[in-house]
Amino acid sequence: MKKSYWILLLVVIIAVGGYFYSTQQQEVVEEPAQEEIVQEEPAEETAEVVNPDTFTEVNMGNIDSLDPHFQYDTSSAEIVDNVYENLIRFDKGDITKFVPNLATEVPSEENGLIQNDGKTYIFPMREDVVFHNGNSLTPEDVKYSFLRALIQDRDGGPVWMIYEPLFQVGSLAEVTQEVVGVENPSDLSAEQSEEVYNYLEQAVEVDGNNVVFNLPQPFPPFLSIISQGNGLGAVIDKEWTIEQGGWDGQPDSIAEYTNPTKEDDPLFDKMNGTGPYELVEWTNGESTILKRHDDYWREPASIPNVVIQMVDEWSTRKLMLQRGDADIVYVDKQYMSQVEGMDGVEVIRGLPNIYMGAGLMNYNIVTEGNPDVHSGQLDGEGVPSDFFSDIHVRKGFNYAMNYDAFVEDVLEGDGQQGRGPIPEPLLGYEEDSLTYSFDLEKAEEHFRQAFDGELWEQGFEITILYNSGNDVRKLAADMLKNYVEQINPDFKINVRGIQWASYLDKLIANKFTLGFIAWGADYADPHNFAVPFLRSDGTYGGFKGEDYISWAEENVDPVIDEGISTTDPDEREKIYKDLQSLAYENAVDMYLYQPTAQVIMRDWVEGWYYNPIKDPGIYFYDLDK
Amino acid sequence: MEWQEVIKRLLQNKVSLFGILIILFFIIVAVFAPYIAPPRDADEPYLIPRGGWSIQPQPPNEEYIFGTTEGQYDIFYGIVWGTRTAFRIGLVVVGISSFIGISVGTIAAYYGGFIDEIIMRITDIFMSIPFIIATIVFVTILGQGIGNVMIALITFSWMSTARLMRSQVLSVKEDEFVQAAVALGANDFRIIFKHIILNTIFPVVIQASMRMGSMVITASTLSFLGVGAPEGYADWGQMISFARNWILGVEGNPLNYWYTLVIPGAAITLFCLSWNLIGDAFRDILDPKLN
Amino acid sequence: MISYIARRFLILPVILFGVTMLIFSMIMMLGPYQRLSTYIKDPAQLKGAEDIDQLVEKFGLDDPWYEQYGRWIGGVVKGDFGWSESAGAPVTKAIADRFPATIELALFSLIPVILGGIILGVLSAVNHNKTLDHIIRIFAVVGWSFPSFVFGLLVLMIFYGVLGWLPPGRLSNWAYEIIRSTDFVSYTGLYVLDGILNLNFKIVVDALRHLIAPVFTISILWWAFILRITRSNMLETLKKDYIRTARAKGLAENIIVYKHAVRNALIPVVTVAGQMVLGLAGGLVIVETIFNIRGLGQFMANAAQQLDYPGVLGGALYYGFFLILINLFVDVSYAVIDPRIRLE
Amino acid sequence: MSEEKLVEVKNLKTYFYTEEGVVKAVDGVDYEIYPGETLGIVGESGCGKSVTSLSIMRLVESPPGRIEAGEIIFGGKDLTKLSQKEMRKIRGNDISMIFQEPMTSLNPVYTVGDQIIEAIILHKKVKRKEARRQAVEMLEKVGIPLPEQRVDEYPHQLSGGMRQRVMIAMALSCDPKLLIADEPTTALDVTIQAQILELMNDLKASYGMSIMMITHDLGVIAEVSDRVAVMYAGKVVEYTDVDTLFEDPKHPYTWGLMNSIPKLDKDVDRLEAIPGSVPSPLNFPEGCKFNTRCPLAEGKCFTDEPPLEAAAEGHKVRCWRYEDLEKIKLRGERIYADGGVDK
Repeated sequence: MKKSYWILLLVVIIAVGGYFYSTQQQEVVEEPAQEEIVQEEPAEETAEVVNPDTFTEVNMGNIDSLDPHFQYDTSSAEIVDNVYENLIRFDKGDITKFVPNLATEVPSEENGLIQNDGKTYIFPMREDVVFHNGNSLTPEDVKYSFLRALIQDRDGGPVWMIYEPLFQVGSLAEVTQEVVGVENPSDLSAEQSEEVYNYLEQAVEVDGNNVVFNLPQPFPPFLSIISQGNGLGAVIDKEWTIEQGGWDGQPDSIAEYTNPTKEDDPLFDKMNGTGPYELVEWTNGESTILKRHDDYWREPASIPNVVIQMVDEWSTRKLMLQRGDADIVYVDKQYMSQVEGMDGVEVIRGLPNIYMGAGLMNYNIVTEGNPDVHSGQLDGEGVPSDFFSDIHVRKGFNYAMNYDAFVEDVLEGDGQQGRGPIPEPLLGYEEDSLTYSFDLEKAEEHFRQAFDGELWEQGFEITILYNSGNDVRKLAADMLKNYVEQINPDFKINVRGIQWASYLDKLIANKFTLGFIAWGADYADPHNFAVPFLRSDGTYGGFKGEDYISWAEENVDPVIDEGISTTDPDEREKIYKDLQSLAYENAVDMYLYQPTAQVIMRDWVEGWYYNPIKDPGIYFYDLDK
Repeated sequence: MEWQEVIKRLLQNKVSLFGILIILFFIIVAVFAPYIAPPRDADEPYLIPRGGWSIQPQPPNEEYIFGTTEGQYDIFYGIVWGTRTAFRIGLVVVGISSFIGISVGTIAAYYGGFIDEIIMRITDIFMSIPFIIATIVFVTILGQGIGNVMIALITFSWMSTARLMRSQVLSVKEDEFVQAAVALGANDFRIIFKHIILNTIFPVVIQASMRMGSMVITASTLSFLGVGAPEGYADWGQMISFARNWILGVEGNPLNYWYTLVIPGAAITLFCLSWNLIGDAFRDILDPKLN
Repeated sequence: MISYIARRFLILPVILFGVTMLIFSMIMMLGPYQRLSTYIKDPAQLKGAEDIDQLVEKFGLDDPWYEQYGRWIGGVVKGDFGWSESAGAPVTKAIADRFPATIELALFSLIPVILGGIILGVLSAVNHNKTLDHIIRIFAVVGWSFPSFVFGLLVLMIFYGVLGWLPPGRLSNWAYEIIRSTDFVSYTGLYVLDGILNLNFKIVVDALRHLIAPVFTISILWWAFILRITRSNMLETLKKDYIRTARAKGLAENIIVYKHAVRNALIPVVTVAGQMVLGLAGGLVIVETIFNIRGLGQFMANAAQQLDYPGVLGGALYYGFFLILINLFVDVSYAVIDPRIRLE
Repeated sequence: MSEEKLVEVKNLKTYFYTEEGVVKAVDGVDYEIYPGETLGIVGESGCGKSVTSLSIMRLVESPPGRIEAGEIIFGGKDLTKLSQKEMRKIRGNDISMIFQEPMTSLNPVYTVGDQIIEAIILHKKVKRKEARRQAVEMLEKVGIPLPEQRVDEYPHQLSGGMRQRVMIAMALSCDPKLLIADEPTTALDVTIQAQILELMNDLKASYGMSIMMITHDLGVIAEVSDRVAVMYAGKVVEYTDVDTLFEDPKHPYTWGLMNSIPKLDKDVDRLEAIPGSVPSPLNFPEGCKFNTRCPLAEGKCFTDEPPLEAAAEGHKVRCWRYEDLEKIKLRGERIYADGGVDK
């Protein structure tokens, strides 16, 4: 019987021995790799840099699509930004200044390239630019690219952004409706398609070596919309795209190429741009590998390889950073304390983030089959449909939020209270504008006035929602519950996390009560925030019920329209300030917070700068290590 | 073997006694939860109170003797009320799914033939989806919540009992006393109840006691993956999911947040351990072949 | 035996059909807008109600269920398993990408689990009621009670956080560089195997190093499982008459145990191996999540959470098929071990 | 028979230490076996007869069993003192054993040939091919038709009688000096029983070995034994040659057993049976262990254990009142039926 002990012991010894053998091997393995590095890079101070030839960014999540005209998320945008190029780009981190990119000049009134009171934009094109496959860039490619984007216009995609300045509508469907009376662009016949094409084509013209955009109305943020970093304006190779099975460039084929699904989109996983990096390999959810474009029209990038890895597990990202395997990692706000003070790691906090998180209130809650309003009546056991139509209720809620605690504790100081729909540093944002503060007395005052005092008498019970998994929103909801319930013992708030599917359903079916949402900038202009939050047909405004919509149609929409068609910046500033205070006075939503961004990287990374529009995307061309 | 005898032996066996003592401890904690950890809001005792709004866990201190986990949830409170959650899940899920399994298995074996074939193929279908995946899908569809977790677990966990019961009944069915009852013209219901189920129940009971632990583990796993209990609900699995992003500690002290993982981890492991110890001892007692 | 296997294969389409119907009917409990959430990830992407209805129409979400199911099954028949939104790739590609990681993990787990479990079970049974038996049994019951996500996190905390030994993921970064380089041919996607085939033992060692923690986490649970079954079957077998016969022949104890008892005791163990594979698939969900291994378990869990039904269905089909293969393998090994079945 | 004894068992005590207490399964047993003879050991189940045989083979499971005292002298050596290793040389070689359950006594996953060959190779140190030849030969000797073919079959392909023949072939394959047969025919049909017993008798003659035949069946004893030990509750209660036993049983237990088998030559209107059952080994009575069932038990029987003493030449009995039994027998009374004799 003793033999069995021996066997066990033997197994243990082998296992332990095997382990140590393997760790030793590991050490042996890493050394020669480092020696090689030293040989290649004689400069002594870079000897400690892990992998100097490869820049590794570790992020999380999926990449939606590599098609620049399809993608509408920050992870995709980052890759598009490095592979494709636009006519102009931001002057590094300055979102108000542009420098030429594929165009040789940035149009302005002064240089005469913006004409016709801001309705014509002329871009002289750069020559000797080649795509990664060796094809040369022509003005025709630019025109093709913009038309492809307009024709493709997938549902839920980003193309609405250029429909607005170019055609003053929101989508291709609106254009087809207007021009040929067809509701769904996929139903266009060949003739109708040609008609629509002709209508679209007049907005983008090629004039010799220039590309000319014709706008029906002045649209101040136009340059920002088509600037580098927004895939919409990315220029693709016409010939190559057609080869891949993309839009054939023919006027009669809109129906065939509009609104593709990802699997039907030939550019979903292929890239061929003019940018400083070209795509080597993309495994969605795992990694994207880029390599330097050696025939780049500027100096080739200094780092030969870029790897963007997707790692959902924070602990893993943390260790990769710690070991120097990663040069930049994505860190959720709540884990900042774990990276502060890490050796060889640079933490930059407090970067301005053009983003607004708000509590959206539904002015006309659909009460039927909606458990979140409980009784659905003003009887102390629920809330009526028009609960949030009462301005006192809205103000009461606005005063019952502890903004300072939220910023201090939840955001750990990385942010500020929202002052309205428009965040810093956009036009209309004012540092000392009026805001709601945490003041339970004032909250009580308003709640007492709500529904002519009946609400105070009866009390209410409501369930407010957050999409589960979102800690920050959950905390906001918990806080609100905590403080509102302190005001009156008959006030009862339940906090319920629901899955994204149900959250979306609630929003669409107008059944949400108060829910936390957010909006991040598509381009650097207050228009981009005023519309979704305030306009009667805005992304969020449109879901807030009849009472809101009729009020907004009267009070908000004209102001927004004025703001976007005005070119004088001072006048515009005044208009947006008015909008901001209109939102404040009416307590339209609960503007909760504007977070700041942070970046966590190894301290050997050089040349990094922050661009709030591209956040958190990185433009690797400017980096070195 | 008589029940009294089984219980007597369970109490005599050191291992199962240990298991029984742990369970008793958990039962006491569950029963007296309102006194051990008085809820802040009596209407919603299962919501763990927060000790602040910060996300960073706090180590054990006088006010929060086990510390607070991510989001300042009181670990002590979560453990105490999580005991109730665990019992609720275990008893309800094992109870109902065993009942379904016993019924299905008995019907299949007793009637045999076509009915048996159909039932067993349905069982196969339910068994062909990995349990955890099936429950994730179902809970995602039903929405978060302990009730929904239980529904999903029941839906996908009755099959093993059904199979066990079927094989048990098949062997007992041929026994003389059953044949005799059939010959005497007893009705099906009576035969099934009086003669078959009572004679086959012990292995099912052993299995059920083992499943207590595994059902609680699966429920916690769902919470851990973020589809089980709603955030802030007193549930051990969720408390561990709160710990997930803190296991590497801070620079210089990798064990800085040990309490967020170790305390709830110990609770759930001990709970399952105690049921498994009892189940183990049970089997040893009832399975004379092994002694 | 052959007719039994044939029957299994005949029943396969029925089971797979049932499985997909079951999943499909669960998904169809949701309304079209809820299912739209798979395609709309952020409310900011919504551009008003008409846009939403267009999306619903585009993906055919409000068609009757049989049309949607028919569409899907029609695709499957043609080899098109649909588009997995959660993976951002066609289902077949998503699965093919993740398959090697899972199979590598499963292979490396199965071998130590089954061998280790059997050895421990035999040792325990042979030393019935002695100290070693008690130690092994305590180990088993504790292992069985340890939720794998707790155990996995503890392993990470200690072996990775404190000691820095066992990293998550499948390879170190430097190893990925090698794998991606053109000199390295990826034959199988199993890094250990590819490392050997490329004669690059750095990769082999690194891949093994990354496998230790997840394999250990899986093993701890399933060791307990296999061990218990082996032990109780060994105990039962050792009481069998033919063991007494073997003793009466004067055979040495270890021959009796390893030749006469183990083989008989393994018959029921083989039966549960199929069950284990089923459970292993569940365990992989957790282990892959915790140790950041991009495998099928992680894929299916993500797909399930995002209601990506082509992903779940494709995964389930694939899995079901795999399960049948495993069961077939189990049946065959059953026959190899037990002549009574072979000769039926 | 005064030749040298083949086996001599002296005061053998085999106890089992269980949670409930000590089970004295064999509690001071003496007997001997001479070369070429068949010793029958008879008794009801639970009387310790199998444990006795397993003790000789040293196959009593330990724990819980243990040979507590006594000697088993075989070939000049005390088997109880041998190491397991030395013992293994004896098992299957000098002493072999066949068991009650032919259905389960063969390993189902190996062919019968494999199992016989294994024993031959182990003890005779021959090549596998030669071992196989011998195995076939053995199968032929035990009367298995087509032995060449049968040798490669698995146990489940054979009938019970065939399997018992295989067991016998296996047991005899190394020419043992002693064959212990533990209820070899109990599980078999009556016709097969007879064939097997006949086979054993034939083989005994041709191999010149001794047999220890353990059975509860006096019919079997009558057919094959030379001498008989009757066991009750771990002890030998009567020990004599087979003819004497049948003609003149002296122990009330033996007598009871005897009367429970139908006899053709006597006109008995009904069979007798011993009332009650063997007392639990955990709970043996004081005095004579048979006193709970013995119609004659009185006084001393309840306090003192009777010794195994010679009641006649070559006839030992363990009873205080065997002489009284004699008188009852002479009066032609029945002692068990109808509530026993009038005490």
